[in-house]
Amino acid sequence: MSTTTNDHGHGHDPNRPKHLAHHFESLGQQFDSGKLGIWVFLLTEVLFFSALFVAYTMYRSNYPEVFQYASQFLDTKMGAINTVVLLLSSFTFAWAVRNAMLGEKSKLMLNLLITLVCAGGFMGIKYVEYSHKFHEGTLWGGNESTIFKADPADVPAEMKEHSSAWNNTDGKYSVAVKDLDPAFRQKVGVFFGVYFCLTGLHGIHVMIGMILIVWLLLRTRRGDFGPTNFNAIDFGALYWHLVDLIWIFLFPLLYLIT
Amino acid sequence: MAPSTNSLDRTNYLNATKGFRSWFMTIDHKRLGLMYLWSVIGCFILGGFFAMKIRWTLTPGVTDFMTQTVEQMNAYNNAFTVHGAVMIFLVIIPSIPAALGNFVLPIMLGVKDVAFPKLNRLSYHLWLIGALLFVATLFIGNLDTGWTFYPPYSTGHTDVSVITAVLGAFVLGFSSIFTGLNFIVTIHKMRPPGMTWFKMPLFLWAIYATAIIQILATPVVGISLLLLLVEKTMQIGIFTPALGGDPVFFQHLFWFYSHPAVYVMILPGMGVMSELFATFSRKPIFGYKSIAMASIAIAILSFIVWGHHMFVSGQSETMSVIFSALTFSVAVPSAIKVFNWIATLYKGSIAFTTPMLYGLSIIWLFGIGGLTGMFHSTLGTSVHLHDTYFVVAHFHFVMVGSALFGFIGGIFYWWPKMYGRMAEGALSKWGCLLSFVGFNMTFLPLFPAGSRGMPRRYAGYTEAAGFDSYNMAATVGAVVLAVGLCMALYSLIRSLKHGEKAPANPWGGVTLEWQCTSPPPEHNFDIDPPTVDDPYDMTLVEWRGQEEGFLPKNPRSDDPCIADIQKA
Amino acid sequence: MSDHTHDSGEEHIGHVLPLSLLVKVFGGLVLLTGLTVYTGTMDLHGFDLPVAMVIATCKASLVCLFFMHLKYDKPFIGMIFLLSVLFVGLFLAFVTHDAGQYQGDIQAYTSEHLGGE
Amino acid sequence: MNLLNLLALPQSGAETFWFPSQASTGASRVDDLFYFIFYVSLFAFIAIVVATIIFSLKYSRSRVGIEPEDSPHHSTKIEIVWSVIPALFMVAMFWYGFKDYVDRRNPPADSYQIEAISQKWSWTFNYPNGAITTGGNPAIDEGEGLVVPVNKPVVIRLESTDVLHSFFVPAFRAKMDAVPGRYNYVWFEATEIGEFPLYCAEYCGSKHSRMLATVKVVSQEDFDTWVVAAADDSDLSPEERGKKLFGAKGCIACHSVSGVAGIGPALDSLYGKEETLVDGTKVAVDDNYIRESLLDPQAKVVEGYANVPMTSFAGQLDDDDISAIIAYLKSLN
Repeated sequence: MSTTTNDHGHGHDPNRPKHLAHHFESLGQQFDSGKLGIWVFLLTEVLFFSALFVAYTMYRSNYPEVFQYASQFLDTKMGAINTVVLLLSSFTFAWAVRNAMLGEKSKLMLNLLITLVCAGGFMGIKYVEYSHKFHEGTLWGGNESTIFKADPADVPAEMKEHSSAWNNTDGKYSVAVKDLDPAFRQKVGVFFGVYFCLTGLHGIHVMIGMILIVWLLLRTRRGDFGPTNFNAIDFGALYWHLVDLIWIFLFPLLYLIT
Repeated sequence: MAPSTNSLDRTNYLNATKGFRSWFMTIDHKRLGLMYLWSVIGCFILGGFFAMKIRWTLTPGVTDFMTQTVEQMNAYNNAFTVHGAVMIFLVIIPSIPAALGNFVLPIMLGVKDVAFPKLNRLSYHLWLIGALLFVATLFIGNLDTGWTFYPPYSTGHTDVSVITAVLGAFVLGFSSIFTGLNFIVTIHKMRPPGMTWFKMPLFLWAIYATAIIQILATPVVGISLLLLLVEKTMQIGIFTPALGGDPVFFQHLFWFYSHPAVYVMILPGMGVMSELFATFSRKPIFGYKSIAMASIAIAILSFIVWGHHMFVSGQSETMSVIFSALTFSVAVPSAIKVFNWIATLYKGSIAFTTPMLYGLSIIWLFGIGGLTGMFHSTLGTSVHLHDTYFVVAHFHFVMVGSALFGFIGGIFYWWPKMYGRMAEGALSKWGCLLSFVGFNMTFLPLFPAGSRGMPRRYAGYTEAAGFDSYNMAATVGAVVLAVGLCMALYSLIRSLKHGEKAPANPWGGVTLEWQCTSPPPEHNFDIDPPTVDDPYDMTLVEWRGQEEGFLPKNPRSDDPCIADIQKA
Repeated sequence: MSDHTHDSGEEHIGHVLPLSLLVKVFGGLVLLTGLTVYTGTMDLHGFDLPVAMVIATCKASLVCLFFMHLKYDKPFIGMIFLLSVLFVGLFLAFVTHDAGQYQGDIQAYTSEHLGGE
Repeated sequence: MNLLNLLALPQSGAETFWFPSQASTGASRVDDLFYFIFYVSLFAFIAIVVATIIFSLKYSRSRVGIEPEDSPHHSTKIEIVWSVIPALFMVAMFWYGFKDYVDRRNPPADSYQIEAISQKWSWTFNYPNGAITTGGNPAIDEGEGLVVPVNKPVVIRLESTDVLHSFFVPAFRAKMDAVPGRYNYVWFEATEIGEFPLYCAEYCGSKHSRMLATVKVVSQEDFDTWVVAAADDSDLSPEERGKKLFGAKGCIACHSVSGVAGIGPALDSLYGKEETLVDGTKVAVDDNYIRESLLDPQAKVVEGYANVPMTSFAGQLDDDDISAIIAYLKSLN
């Protein structure tokens, strides 16, 4: 992860590139090692998220009607917009890697900036969604003040079986937790628990990614990257794509249950 | 000054730079290895203290069952939890891979350092933070969940000390992941020319297999513990039944990591065994390929056997049967290794050095530990033995009798390389012998105690239950074991000043770490790159007497040190 | 990078993807997102989840192959990634199957202990 | 503990070096399997020990000198042999273990069912006819313990009110966790009349080691007489009847009487106190409030428990029953 002059072989060579780490033989070895390293790290990330995906699958396969019901409280429109925003950020980051490889410093800066803005936009929309849910009280099971509200059209007939007291207030049906069939309500709480854990953990990854991008921007401005030295950009992009990849699955799994 | 392959009087990695910062902020894998080593030993003493506390509480006559107070029970529950958590997360898991692995792996590969030295340093610093969190736990509350942190007890029925402990385990997990990642990349990308996969020393195979488990399994426990944490602090109900969660699900997540973690503990020990048996029999290891492949097989199979921890948890019948069958599959490669080691002794020239004594002890202890494992994979017997002292004895035979003894054997084996001095002598041999005897005295009686129904994690037993004699024997054994371990530690520390100076190759090993001087120079090798040959062709070196140790039969002309010796 | 031909690893340093390809991939991803939202609003008679997952997998493959340039990397890297997916699949299958089997014991308990019905 | 007994096989179900006496139909099958694995293991272990000792003596460096003679480095034939033979034994172990396990997970159809409710740190056993017992270990309490008839399959339905517990009777070789939020089942058929210890085998907190109970196996006639008498509560004081009902109706499943809130609030030292409700108002816990809470639990829910509604007991408890429960709760102060 370094700028370089020229490279002709191993350690005792006075022509050794000054940013080739002391224990590597060549820039190629250094790049390959970094690449394998980041991929192995991504693998651990996949397994890190796996437990939540397993939780999701396990609860959904056993309580499909709960998931169907609870998913309606998620805003598909916002989810879809966020998907596109994140895809766009992935695209600009991939472009940034190309810029780095070609040594286009100003374009690299610009693409990284767009990526950062998209990431910020994603978190902004996420914030709106979260605050909406906190406001409405569609939260996990441990929260007692939960009152589920829904547009009349969104309340499926079978839902009526699970609760006795739908009230029409402010143009919406709402049902206080205590009026939902308790077994059903518990599992609705579990759905939101899984929802908040999955999106929350993903959000944390986005924020880590944003810090990473800021760091890359600073290094770009310093002129660290060039055609033979773009490892950090490349590896940062791989991480970012993985974050995107996880969202690609989260979106249909959470928002699009019919 | 006579030419020598001992470099204590020259510049070496120990004396190249001085001061706290030069150690704490080092990226030298050897210094990191040593820091891990001493930190692990420190934690071992802490865990050992709690082990003695457990034994003391259970000693018949010390606490009367009828008058035992809740405070005493809580103290006991805290002791077994801290003992387990410290020994597993802070001692055995980092022992061989992080301490010995860090020191030895790059030298064995003939390279200057691991692939990502800074990440390596980060691993160590994370480990320290994790260790500090665990130590903080001791002062914050009475951690009493057992090292397994099962909900709903951990989430709803005990104090906040769970939070620091879980955070500690989480951070330690990342330390372990980064170490594994580093080793995988180093082995893949930095093997010297000529060292094909099947010319790699078996210790590296073992570390590689371990690293696979570390990177695949540890993230899962990381997220499980994180979920436990949000559940405890924010009542997100994924595991708590009162909130609609499923406590058995936590056990699945937990054991998906924690069973493979058992092999994170034992595989490196097996790697050390292979090195010890080859070197001290002065013979190529028997069945090199099957040992190497067995390591990988164990690593992969270890992922699909976790359900045998859950035979009585309410896991479904079908899954229990599947897990039982899969569990046996992991026993076969373990058995193969034992047979191969024994076959290595055949027609060898066996040197009864301290490390080899540990090696021979492990053959027996791992034999017992492995064979008693079959009682647990067999469904019929497992149900009865589950959560009794039979299990406790079984896993101590594997964790202590094999993994920990492997660690100590490895320390004695590589000690001359680490410090340039021999720790060999009557003291270290008696230490090994006493540890072996004491260990058996402690844990052998616990097998029948367990099969007769002695449940684990009990702060006391009524006299009528009839477990007093077993407990008495175990306590006496524990004292002998403690004395043996102290002798081993003392012999190591004493050797730092009084030990004889070690040559580059005191034992006759032909893996690359024996080619560099003892202790190695800062960048591991004076010559570059080192010669790569069959790692177990013992005829490459010959015995040149106590002072010079073993030297290559055909030394390279550009090796200044050896050339000098041969002239002299 | 043309003047660094001496380095044996150099040909690996940097496979530059044409911008047009990146744009096409991005376009494809957006289209697929639209498609999944559209199919999400329809009732596909139980095939909703498989369809959504197939689309998501297509999107993921596009990201992996091009944005993450797996297509141009050594196959070993792709294998690593597949390995992780395989382990997750195994994990998921075992746990979900088990939970499905014992769900009856949970539901029997819930219906007896939680009021309402 | 005579070490020579290490190898002895069980004689007609009596206690051995390895096991307590066999007191159920399943016990002998577990023991037989255990001894099968034990002898195989012992043989393997002795082989390992003998080989290491012989090789160590014969090929020690002081005897053979520093350079050993040449010997083979591997042998595919022998490696296959020592992989396949253990594998075959393991297949046998798995097979018998599997058959035994399946039998012990599936109780016979005519089993007598008892509910065991576990809580920190005691057991309550509910019989189909309303009889209730607790504990039974003389060191802990004076409860009657789990009383079961001999030679009759008994299935225990396990539940837990708080954390994980485990039902473990070594003499029956039977064990199963009690998991909160679900049922688990364990069954056995006792073959011997007598008293056998019952342990909690899953760590459950401070007094885990005192969660002891006793299984009392009696003859079928004795059991029939006993169970009828045990269910008859006409001679009990209201407090005692209330206590029984409290267990029998499953109140204890959610309401502890040990000061620690479970799914619902703890009910000891509650009578006469003031409680805050979900809507913020306060209510005094008196006869009327308890009566109302039993018949219409949702009317006044205590703060913190909105999410865990209680089942109504209207129709299940008559006035006498309710008075008895009130008397019991009063007595807890």
